[in-house]
Amino acid sequence: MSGSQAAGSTEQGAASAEAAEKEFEPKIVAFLCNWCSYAGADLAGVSRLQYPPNIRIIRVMCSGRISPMLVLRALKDGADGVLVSGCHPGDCHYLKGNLYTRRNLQLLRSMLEYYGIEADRFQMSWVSASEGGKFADVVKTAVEKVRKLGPNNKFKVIDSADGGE
Amino acid sequence: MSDEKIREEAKKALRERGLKCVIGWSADGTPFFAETEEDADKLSFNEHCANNLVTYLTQEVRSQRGKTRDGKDKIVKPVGIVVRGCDSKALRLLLNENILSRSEVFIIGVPCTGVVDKRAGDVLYRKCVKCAMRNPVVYDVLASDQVPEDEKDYSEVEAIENMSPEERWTFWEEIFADCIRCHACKRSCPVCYCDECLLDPTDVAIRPDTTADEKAHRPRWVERSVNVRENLVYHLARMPHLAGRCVDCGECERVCPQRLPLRLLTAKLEKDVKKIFNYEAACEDGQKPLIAMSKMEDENEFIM
Amino acid sequence: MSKSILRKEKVADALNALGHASIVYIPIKNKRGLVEYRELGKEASVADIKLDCKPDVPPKAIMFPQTQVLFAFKRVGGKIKLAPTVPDEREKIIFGVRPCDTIAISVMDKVFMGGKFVDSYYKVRREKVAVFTIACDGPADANCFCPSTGGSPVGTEGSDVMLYDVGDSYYVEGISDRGKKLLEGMSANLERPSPDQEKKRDEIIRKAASAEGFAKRIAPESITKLDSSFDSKYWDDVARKCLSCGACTYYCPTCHCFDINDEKGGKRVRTWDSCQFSNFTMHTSSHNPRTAKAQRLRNRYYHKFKYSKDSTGRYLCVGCGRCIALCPAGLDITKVISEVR
Amino acid sequence: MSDENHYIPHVAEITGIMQETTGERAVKTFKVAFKDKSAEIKFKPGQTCMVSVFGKGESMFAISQSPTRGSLEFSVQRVGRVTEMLHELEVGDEVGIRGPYGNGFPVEQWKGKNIYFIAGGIGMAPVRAVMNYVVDNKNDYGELHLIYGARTSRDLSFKAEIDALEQGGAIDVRRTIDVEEPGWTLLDNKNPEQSKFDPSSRKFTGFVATTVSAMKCSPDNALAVICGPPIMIKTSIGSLAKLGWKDEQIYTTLENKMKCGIGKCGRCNIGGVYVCVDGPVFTYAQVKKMLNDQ
Repeated sequence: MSGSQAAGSTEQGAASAEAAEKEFEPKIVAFLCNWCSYAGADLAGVSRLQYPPNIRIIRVMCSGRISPMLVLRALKDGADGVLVSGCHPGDCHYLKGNLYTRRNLQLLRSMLEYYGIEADRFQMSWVSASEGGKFADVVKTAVEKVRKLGPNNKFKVIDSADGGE
Repeated sequence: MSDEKIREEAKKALRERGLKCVIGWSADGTPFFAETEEDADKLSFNEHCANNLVTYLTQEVRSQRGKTRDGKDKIVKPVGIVVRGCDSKALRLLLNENILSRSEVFIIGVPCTGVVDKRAGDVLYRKCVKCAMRNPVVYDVLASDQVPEDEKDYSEVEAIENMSPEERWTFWEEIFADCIRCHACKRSCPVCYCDECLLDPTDVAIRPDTTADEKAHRPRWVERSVNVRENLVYHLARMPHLAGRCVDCGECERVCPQRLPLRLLTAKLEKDVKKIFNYEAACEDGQKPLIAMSKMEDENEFIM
Repeated sequence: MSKSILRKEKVADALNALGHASIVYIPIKNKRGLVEYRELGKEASVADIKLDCKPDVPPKAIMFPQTQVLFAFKRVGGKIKLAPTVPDEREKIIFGVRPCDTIAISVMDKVFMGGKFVDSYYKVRREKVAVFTIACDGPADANCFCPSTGGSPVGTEGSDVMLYDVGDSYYVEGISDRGKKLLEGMSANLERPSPDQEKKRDEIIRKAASAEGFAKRIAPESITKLDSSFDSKYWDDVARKCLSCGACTYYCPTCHCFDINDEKGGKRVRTWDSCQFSNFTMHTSSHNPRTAKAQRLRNRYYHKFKYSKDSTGRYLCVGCGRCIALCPAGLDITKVISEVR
Repeated sequence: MSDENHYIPHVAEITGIMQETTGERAVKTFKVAFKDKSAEIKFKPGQTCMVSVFGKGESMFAISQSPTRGSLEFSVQRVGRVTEMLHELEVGDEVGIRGPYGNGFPVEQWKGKNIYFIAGGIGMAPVRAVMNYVVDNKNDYGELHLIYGARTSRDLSFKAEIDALEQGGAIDVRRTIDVEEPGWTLLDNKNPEQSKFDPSSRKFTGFVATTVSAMKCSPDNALAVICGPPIMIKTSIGSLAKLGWKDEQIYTTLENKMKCGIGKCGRCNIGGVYVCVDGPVFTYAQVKKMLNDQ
């Protein structure tokens, strides 16, 4: 059920239903690497740090696993934004996975911009296992940026009556 | 003049090197496979010879590979090819990526001053108006003298970069609405050599031992439906796969039956790769792939 | 007034008159120089209309869209609910079709509405379509070969209204009852033909009958020869050049192969498919009756010139020459059929 | 009738599942009943239906039960996208069915004949339908034989049902397996004619074609129905031909990838023949002609 993103995440977010209706609540898919960023998110939780509930976390073994396809698939299937987070350069559990991804995704970001799609729909961060506070901040920033952009309409397609073009 | 040289070299190589065939163009500009010395007399190069033949080269070499009954590698007869400057760069990339080995190919280079678009009434292809790769970069023999080259021209890409995001989106949305995903761009691309393409739901490699599980859970990255969204993802996802590999030969744009300006994508990609990573596809023999050259000190600014 | 004159400067008015009751599709030149059919008023303006050439894209998609949702499905309380799509039942006029494409429509009618089963999705769309054909004055471009496939530059089959370009006007002739009725609706823009115009129109027909000027041709004996050239080595030679893209099939006015898939969001979708794709016939078990490019290519040519002729009595090729113009590898169907032995 | 929308399936509920075999390529038989009774179909043995698993797609399957038994059944091997999902369904789950398609076996023409049913692997599915039909109308037909082969004894489907038929004396059954197992009489695949054939033995190790040769199936007033993997069909036909069978006496079913089932989508053709509407049942005489046009 792609394209239903606008309605999604209200129940967990805003205080009153009325406010939720007014304000767009983005849905963000976050790919976190197992060794740093996921642990960082865990720490944020254990430390009871507050951050917006708009993200849906998918744990991957290494940010190097994130191919541009996964980012595009998330956007195509209704996410308003995508966040990829891994270890700081030099700290990758697999030595260079995050460096590979950085090159790959930087080009994707640049292409997104070239197509006229807001580049901020796709964001990247380095968060280590000890940076619970940074993780909360990253999520806050990411959500605010996407909130400003509004719903992800460019990947949406409306079929005509019998689907023919 | 170059025709004679091409024919002569092709004949010589067919005779002396035991080539399977020489891939070239016939006088009408269509691809031609010369298997005998007699055939070789039909080889030609003129302004109508627009195909990038490197795609065929991979096909001809690969079709010979495999194992014999007693488990030995089959003998691969070398294949000859006639290449222009842009083609030769694509060929060099394949050599760098070990898709072909240098001993499997015999290369006749033809410096080129541009080829014409039959559909548009025999005017030069846009890629040929200003071209920075007129002379072959990898070859065994050259069929004519080298010609002067131009600076790479990115003005069309820059024009789009200078648009507002909304203008850019409108521009591309209109283009992608017209794509019919016939896959001609992908099938003709000399560096798209995978057996199975994840962007093409019609192209799945199934072997007799592929399990039901594998087939059932194979992701469909792009649906078969043809609409702006699927087309957008198709053309977006193609780019990272071509990063540091696409030599901007323009074959995709040439074959597109809808005349989509696909080189605006590949040229932009090339420009970015150059600007951000100071890397140029196939600029030297034995070059490592772009991603493998990732460095600690790569740009980090866009990362939080 | 079944025979009349429509001045070229009045075409826009006439189309507007038709547009009241129907959607009008008309060839326009798009930004990239491609002539294709678009909905007048919505996607195309009068200024872009281009009637003096064979459009680069056939009108096939108006009756047989590239992507068509067959129905939607949903799980409600554990039970499957199906929701058939609402058919597009708007009246449509395709204006400015060339005779090859018009014949193609009647060939497609046979495919989708003939035989044991009728394809209801095609039928609903097709029955709402009226075709205004502009006769060609000889070959429309260098790739035309309609006389070789039983067509003619002035063929009226499948047309509701025929138009002949007689200089500053079109000579208009109602063919079907429906066409005649539509002409009544635009009678305000029509005039009586002058003897001179009658003569010009007859001249066009006479010229067409001689099938002069066609550079491309398939001799009837070449087609009969297909019976014995199935195992020819020539197919391998042709296949060597083929890139297995779908350009020829997608632009063919009579290619009708399709795929059906369940897609995200609970839709069963029918999309165009191409017999040139390697997985077109592949079984789940990986067995593939047409593994080699040569087999797939041969199947296409045989389907067009033999199988279809044997079973329905007519070729599945109308000689529009688009596959020749568009083939990235420069394959030429007339050459292939003529040269195979 | 002609304006009917053939692409929309009728929803049916799975009312019974039989696990026929297990393993990577397991076979299950699904019994289904239409939710809307008016959607019920009349079919002939050998006809096929498109079965949908909504969200995954649809595939063409032979109906594996005789119309005389009052239920609609499909026996499905787990090989791909749709079948994998089918195998995960349970009783009470819903699928889509449209059909029946294809010509079916010409059972009316067969009256009075001796029939050899020859099946290999999942090819038993259509054979089961026509065999049960013939058994249920036993008085119309002559002697009945079944030669049914699989890779191992565990891969033989419909065990209880075939055992019951055999014990009831309705049909003479010979089972064959490819891999030797204790208790199964060994046949010589290389020299099938020389194999010693013990008429009292019901279980053989050897190819189906070998068994056909060893049994010396008689072509007199007889016909054969062969279904199975292409290589098994080919070799079995070879064996029959050596025994003096004519091409017209041999019936087989073909399969090809199908999408529409109604002769439109253009992928199941062999030459000018569409397997979905003109088949899937052909005599070997017809097949021979078509295979030239593959």
